[in-house]
Amino acid sequence: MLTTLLIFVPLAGAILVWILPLSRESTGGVALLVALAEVGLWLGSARNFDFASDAQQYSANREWFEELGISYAVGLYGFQYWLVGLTIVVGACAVGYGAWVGRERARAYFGLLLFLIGALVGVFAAQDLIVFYVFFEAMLIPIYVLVGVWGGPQRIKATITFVLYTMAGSLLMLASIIAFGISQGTFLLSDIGTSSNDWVFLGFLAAFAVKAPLLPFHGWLRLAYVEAPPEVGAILSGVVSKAAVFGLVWIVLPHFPGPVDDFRTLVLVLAAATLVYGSVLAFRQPDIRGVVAYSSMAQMGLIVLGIFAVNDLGLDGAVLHSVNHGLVSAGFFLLAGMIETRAGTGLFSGLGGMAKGRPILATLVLTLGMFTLAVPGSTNFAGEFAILAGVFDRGWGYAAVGAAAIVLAALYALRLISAILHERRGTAVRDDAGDLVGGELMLLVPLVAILAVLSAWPAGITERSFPADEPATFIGSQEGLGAP
Amino acid sequence: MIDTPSVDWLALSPTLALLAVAAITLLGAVIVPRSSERAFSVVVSLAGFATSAVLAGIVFDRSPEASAVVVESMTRDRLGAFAAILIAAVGIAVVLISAGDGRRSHVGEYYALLAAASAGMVFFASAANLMTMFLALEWFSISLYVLCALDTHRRESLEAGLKYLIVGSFGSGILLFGCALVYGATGELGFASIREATGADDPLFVTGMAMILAGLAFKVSAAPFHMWTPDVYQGAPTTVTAFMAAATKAAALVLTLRILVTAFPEQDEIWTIAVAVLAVASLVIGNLAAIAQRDLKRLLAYSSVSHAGFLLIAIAADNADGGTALLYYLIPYCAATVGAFAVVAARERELAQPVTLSRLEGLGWERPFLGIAMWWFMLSMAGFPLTGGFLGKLFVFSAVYEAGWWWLVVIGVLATALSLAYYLNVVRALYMRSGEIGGTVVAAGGSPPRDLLLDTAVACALVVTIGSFFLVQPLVDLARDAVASLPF
Amino acid sequence: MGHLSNFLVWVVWLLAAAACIGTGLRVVTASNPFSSALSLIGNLASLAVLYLLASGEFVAAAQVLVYAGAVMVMFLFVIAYLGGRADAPWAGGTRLIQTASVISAVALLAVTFVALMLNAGGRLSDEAEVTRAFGSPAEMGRLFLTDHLLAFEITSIVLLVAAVGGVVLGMRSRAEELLDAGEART
Amino acid sequence: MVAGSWVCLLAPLAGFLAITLAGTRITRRQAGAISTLSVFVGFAGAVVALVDAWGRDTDDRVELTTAWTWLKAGEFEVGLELLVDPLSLVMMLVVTGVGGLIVLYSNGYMAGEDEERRYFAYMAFFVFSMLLLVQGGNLLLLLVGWGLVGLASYLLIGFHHERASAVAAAKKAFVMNAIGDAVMVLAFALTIAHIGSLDYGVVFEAAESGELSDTVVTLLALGLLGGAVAKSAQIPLHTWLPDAMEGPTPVSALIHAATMVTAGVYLICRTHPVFEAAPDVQHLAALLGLATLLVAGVVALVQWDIKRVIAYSTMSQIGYMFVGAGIGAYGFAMFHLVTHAFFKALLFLAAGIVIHHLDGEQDIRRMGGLRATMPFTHATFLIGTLALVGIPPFAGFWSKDAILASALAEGGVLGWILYVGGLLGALLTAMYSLRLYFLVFRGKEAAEAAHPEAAAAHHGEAPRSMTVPVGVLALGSSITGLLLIPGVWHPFEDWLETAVEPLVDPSTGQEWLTSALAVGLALVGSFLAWRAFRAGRELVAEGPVRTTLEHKLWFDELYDTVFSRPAQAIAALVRDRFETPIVQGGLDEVAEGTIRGATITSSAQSGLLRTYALAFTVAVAVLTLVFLVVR
Amino acid sequence: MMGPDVPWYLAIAAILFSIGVAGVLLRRSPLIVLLSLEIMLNSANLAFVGFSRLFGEMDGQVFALAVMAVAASEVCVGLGLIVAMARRNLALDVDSLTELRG
Repeated sequence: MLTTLLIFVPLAGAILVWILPLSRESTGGVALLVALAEVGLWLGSARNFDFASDAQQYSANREWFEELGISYAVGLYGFQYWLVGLTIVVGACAVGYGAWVGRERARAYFGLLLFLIGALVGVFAAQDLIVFYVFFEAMLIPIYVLVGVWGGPQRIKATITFVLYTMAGSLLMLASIIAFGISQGTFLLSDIGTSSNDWVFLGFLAAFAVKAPLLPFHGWLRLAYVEAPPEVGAILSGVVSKAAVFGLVWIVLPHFPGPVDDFRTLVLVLAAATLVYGSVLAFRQPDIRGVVAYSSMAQMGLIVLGIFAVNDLGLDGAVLHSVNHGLVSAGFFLLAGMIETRAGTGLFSGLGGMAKGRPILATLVLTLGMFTLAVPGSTNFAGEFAILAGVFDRGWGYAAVGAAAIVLAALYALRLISAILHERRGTAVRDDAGDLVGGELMLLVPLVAILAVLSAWPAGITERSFPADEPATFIGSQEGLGAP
Repeated sequence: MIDTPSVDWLALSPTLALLAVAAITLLGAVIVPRSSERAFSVVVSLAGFATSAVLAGIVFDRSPEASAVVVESMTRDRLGAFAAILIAAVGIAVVLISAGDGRRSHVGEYYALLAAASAGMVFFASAANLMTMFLALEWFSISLYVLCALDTHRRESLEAGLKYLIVGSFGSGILLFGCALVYGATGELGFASIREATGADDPLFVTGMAMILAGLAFKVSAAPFHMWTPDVYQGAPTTVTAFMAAATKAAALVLTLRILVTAFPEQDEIWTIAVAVLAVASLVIGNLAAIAQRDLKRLLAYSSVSHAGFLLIAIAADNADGGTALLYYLIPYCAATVGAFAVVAARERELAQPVTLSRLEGLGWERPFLGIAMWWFMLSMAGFPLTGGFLGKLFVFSAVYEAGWWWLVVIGVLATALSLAYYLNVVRALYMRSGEIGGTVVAAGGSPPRDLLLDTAVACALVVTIGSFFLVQPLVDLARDAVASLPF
Repeated sequence: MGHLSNFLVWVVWLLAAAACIGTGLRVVTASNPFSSALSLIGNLASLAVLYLLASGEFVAAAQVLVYAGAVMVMFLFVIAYLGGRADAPWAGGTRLIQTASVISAVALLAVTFVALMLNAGGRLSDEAEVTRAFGSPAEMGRLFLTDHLLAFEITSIVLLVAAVGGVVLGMRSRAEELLDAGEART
Repeated sequence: MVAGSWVCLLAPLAGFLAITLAGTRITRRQAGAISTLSVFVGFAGAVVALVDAWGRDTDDRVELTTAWTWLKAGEFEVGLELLVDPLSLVMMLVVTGVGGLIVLYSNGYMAGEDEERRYFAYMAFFVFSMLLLVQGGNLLLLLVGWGLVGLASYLLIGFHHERASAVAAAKKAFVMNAIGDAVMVLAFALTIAHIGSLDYGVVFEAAESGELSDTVVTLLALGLLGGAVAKSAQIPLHTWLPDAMEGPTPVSALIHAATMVTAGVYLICRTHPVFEAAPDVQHLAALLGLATLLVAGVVALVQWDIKRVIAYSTMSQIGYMFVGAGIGAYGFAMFHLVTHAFFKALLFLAAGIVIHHLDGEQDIRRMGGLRATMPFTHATFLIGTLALVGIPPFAGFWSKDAILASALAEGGVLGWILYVGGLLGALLTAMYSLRLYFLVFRGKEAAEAAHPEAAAAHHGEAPRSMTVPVGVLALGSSITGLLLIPGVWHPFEDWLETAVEPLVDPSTGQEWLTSALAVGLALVGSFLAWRAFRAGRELVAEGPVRTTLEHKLWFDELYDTVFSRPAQAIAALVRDRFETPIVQGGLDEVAEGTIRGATITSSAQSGLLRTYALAFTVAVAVLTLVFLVVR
Repeated sequence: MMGPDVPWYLAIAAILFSIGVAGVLLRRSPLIVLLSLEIMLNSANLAFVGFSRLFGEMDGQVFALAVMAVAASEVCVGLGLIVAMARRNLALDVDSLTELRG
């Protein structure tokens, strides 16, 4: 019930915003209120959430399309709870940012944003393949317009590329879903059982490989992340990409034990390649968002490594790191937006020396940068370490690549920081471009605060991601995937 | 002394209601003063279509078992009733849309012909022998020929009319010859009797079957029998196009399903393949050609070709699920099609010139309601979730997968991906400009006062498009009942 | 006696068939519509003969009266009304298209022929014995009022619709008037 | 003990947070005060803990306290826990004590610097990180501290962020350390894979009991060594340290002399069971130490930057410590760490005063004769130098010689190599240290000539806040050595023995012999330096040798060509050859293809009615034919 | 039955049918195209009559009769259209109807 509420509060809010004839400011305000209410709802739901139990929490299951055995089934396990939380928090920040800059055509804009949040929550809460697919696609609808209308100069190419890529992947998944569900007579994840059909497996994999993205499937990445409005970019890289994490953890691993074993090497190699590739390219990007985009790609590669390690460390690490990366990249996108409003560009050629006289900005850039490169002690480090330790089981080579990526991450993160903050002032930076102000801090500080808390206590998430903190056995217990 | 057979008037009532409309509006065109001619016809038509829909509903309710009317002239069953409801509903929507068109002449005749065509389709959908089938086909075809050419002052309209007439008659000629051959092979005209009759592998029989299939595929506008579609859809008055795209397809598909399943079940291993091939061809050609289109009506025409492909997949499944899927798919399809053409009509009246993608620019911001509606219609046609279109496709694919044709699913999925290219293009045109956000296309005709009836029609279409997603099960149950009367 | 009449029937049939095909070809090939319309009349007439020989008296009669009579007269009127404008170039399109057309037409013919001949002489050759009443107007009437009542009604509806359509299209609409007026003014 | 250690750890953190969050609401001086205070509070905590521990009997001096579970995944679990034992107590005292003095000194040194707040926040943060490193109760926490000190050092080296060279140096330092971290992460992953835990106890137990196979232990030890080498700027990961001198002088004193760079030694001592289980690696450590010791020594001979000279001497002194740790003389290695912390910090701070006095001048060719103007500084600097050179009774003498003696006691080829090398190092040390001392303080008053305005600005000595710490450190450098008088009184050794059992124990005789040799060589070196100075010659004559030394043996150039250039080239290649054309461009290709197909398909729609009919006919013919065939 | 038996009729029907088809495919004058269409329909009629003779059932003849009506209607509408086009001064040439294409 509560899950349903979490899904539909934003959707209702969207409709509310669409129909209420309010001014730009008040529209933003209403949207923000809805988003905050959502946050409150989520926090409240933590109280009765039994992380230890291996039953879905707040689950709901109503017959919807008996003909094909499709039902509206939603519910939360620990890791889903965290992903939902990530969505809601980042979403709130995004809405806040939109309200702060005062977007054109506010009603349409905030409506779509709330719609997107609702759809994302739906994705992470889905317990039925079709419901999952429905939300998985539904989130494209707002993204398409949000990027295409409010984006940068190349927005239209960006948005079309993004949607076509994603759809190509997810339609293959649809074929797989049909094949899987029809042959099993149900689409309910809890009853659907396992399949050993490689093609069906590959269909799912395709969708998630595009979404993550893994190496050859990232053609949409740069354009989409760079051209999108900052807050949308934040949601894209921070949350939307996590749909892949959810899919892999909750659909692929439990229901395709055979193929997972057969293709593990392939996926792990792809993921490792993605990690290195993303890091290397991040190091050559000419602008802030480019760096963040490719670093996101690298991080997703790392997360996939953890997932396909299919052991406790790997899975817990993957969940933890998903949350970390979501918060960090979201923060960085917002930050990028704020810097761009000051300098008029995100290009390093025009930036630099912003630390002088802007202590708050400098501090935040530094902090987020350090989280990005997973400085030891940060929650990102915890996640990264867990993943590497986990994937070590599958071959020291993957761990070695991961370790190398630590150095690469240091390289590009430091480059990013210096390019923004250090040395002489960039040509594009006017000296009257001030420090961050209250409104902007309201958005960033919460993110950083959460990251700080997590850094002090990463176990807060890892312990509570899977029943009894036994991911492998739990995933396995969903139909026979033996714990490695 | 000849004893005239007892006639099941209830079975005929939906048709008769529409015929009555035709007659009254025709009279109205003569006696009612010009000033009130339009209002009169609109009101009468609405009443008539509504009545017909209600009557069809009653028929649906009262005939769980199929029964022949006047020795296999027509069947009274839920399938026919379902189609009748659909057609009548489309008719209502089209009338609402038409009310606001600036038609200066042939007002009464327009509505009369519309009603007549609908009547023909309703009958066609439940025809039970080759003769009634052919006659009903001609019945609504001829009405449509006239409707297409009705704007005699527009060159395109005449061109469309003539093209439709000639190719259409050509098609029905072939259909007729096919009927003759089948008759020759079996000595029967009634579908059921044809099934009973011997000579399944008789060369005459299969030849005739092929020609009949071709003739029907023509009406369904499945590739390669589709080539008239774009031209006619583009040239005909937009409201007529809307009607054709939705109602004709529905009627033709229902009858195709009916005849293939009732008359030719013995040969199914032949025609399933054929239908599948037609479906694939339609998907490929329709989607590819649509990408290249700039004129919106033409684009939608091609999209309707590709939808014919999807619907034929359902028929190729050759099982009860397939039939059910077909009927369910038709609901959101008709809604979205009519709605989309309604929006096109609105824009057309605003700009007083054909609507191209570039002329659509900014509609989303200038007319938020129409914009959002159009957006959702496109999504539904593209098979996005939260619209009936998605579940329709899903259902069709599942059906054909159950029939064991996984490759059709794959092709269908790829075709869907291809179709996004142009559906999203429309959405892009609605909301995004390469230039700055906002701004407006100068309305050549000066935007007319907002047309309440048209908006109502669009609203209804929107409700159905989205509602059919959330209330899928009840609708599917209806479709299931409707198909139950077919001998699967 | 039987032989003689049979022979005579054969002769008549062959003549009719020949006329039928000949006129048919003429219709398609004649350069101006007028002559092809006339030859269609001939075609219809010869068809009527064939109907007669296939013991379809009423159909034959209807053919001559309704068709050759009424319809073709309408045709001729229109052609006369259009006068010179009725003449269009004989055929068009590229050579390729023309040859393709002919080939496909022939192919269709071939296919149907095959289909026919595959069981000609077999089932197709043993006709049922029929009474004198077969094909008589009375019988037709009975059928139209019993088994094919609906077909009969529909036929009338179709004719009605067509009539309306013909009128609607034939007469000059107000829209056209306004248009022409506009053009005249400019 | 526990409470004390927590206070010690958290006080600097509190200071850091306070300054950061307070932002501009506090003045610079207040920031300085907070920072200094917090560190001294930490020192107090450490002292309390020490006293407590001292009171206990020897086998009860180890305590492990867990705050909460930091990271947990399935079986694997790591607590946020502190380990208090003699070893960590020593480090705590050094870090907070010396650190406190240096922070105090900074108050004077950094006065007038803008963004002073940031500086003091960073300093407090560094102290916290360093404490976490030495107090961390398991390998993972050690790694955390390890990384955080790296971060702090990055921040402080790059403190003058508008100076490109500073930023570059900071990056270099961080990346070098990141390499070390990565290696350690890998080693830890390996450990987890085998024993599923990172607790000291479990790991050491497994190492000693042989539960971990030799290869695994060796790899683990190598990993740890890698981290240690990177952090302690030993060959081959040493190149960052000289550049790190871009940071403010107190930073160099605290991070790059007294504490952080010596963490490697601490690490080896802390994880000695692992190293002892992999003796080859331990010896490798010793040899690396020796190599660094000598290389740094010779390079230091030709440096002109006062801070760089001291930096190289730091490297070489740490080399000694590695030698000690490498042969298992943990106590002596740690002792040298302590004394070194004192006198090297002293040298840096004194040098800082000089630089401060000369308005940031660091080139010793433009100094000289400062003895007259700044007697106090001169005195302290001299003490530091003597301690470094190892002249009794100053601290360096006792600690360095103890290590050399251990090498002697170790014996064998390795032992002798180390012994001889070490003695040679003593010679070098004397030469470069005295060279520095002479050039800066003796001779004619070059400095005044070079910096008249400076002479006018500062009259003589620096402010109290700077001189006091220097004085204290001078005192320390003079007397701490007395904590370890061979055969007579060695409380330090005994104190540590309870935590880390040494492998070698040189006899008193070996001790005195070594001392005699070492001091002798030191005097020789000093004499050479003096003679060269008098003759106004350089110690190393012009020529290929000298150029090689001036280029620090071409290490930077080597790494540049071998690593960074190829890496950048590859990155560019990937972007220009794969990403842009194939990944980004491939999509356009597909799109164009589709559109081409679309135009073709729709151009088939000629508008010619008869072609439509034709298509129809053909289709029907085909359909019929097919039906006829397949029926 | 006197004279040739049914297949002969059918043969004629088939020939006529393809003649009609050829006409539609080849001729440009809409009038003549209409006439060709008539021929197609009539061929079907002939087939129907023949078959109905074959089976001795009159359904075929009834069908034929109905078809005549239909043919008449098509002609009616077709002529109407042609007249309308002529009135709009459009060339009576199906090849010139290429306003709508692509």
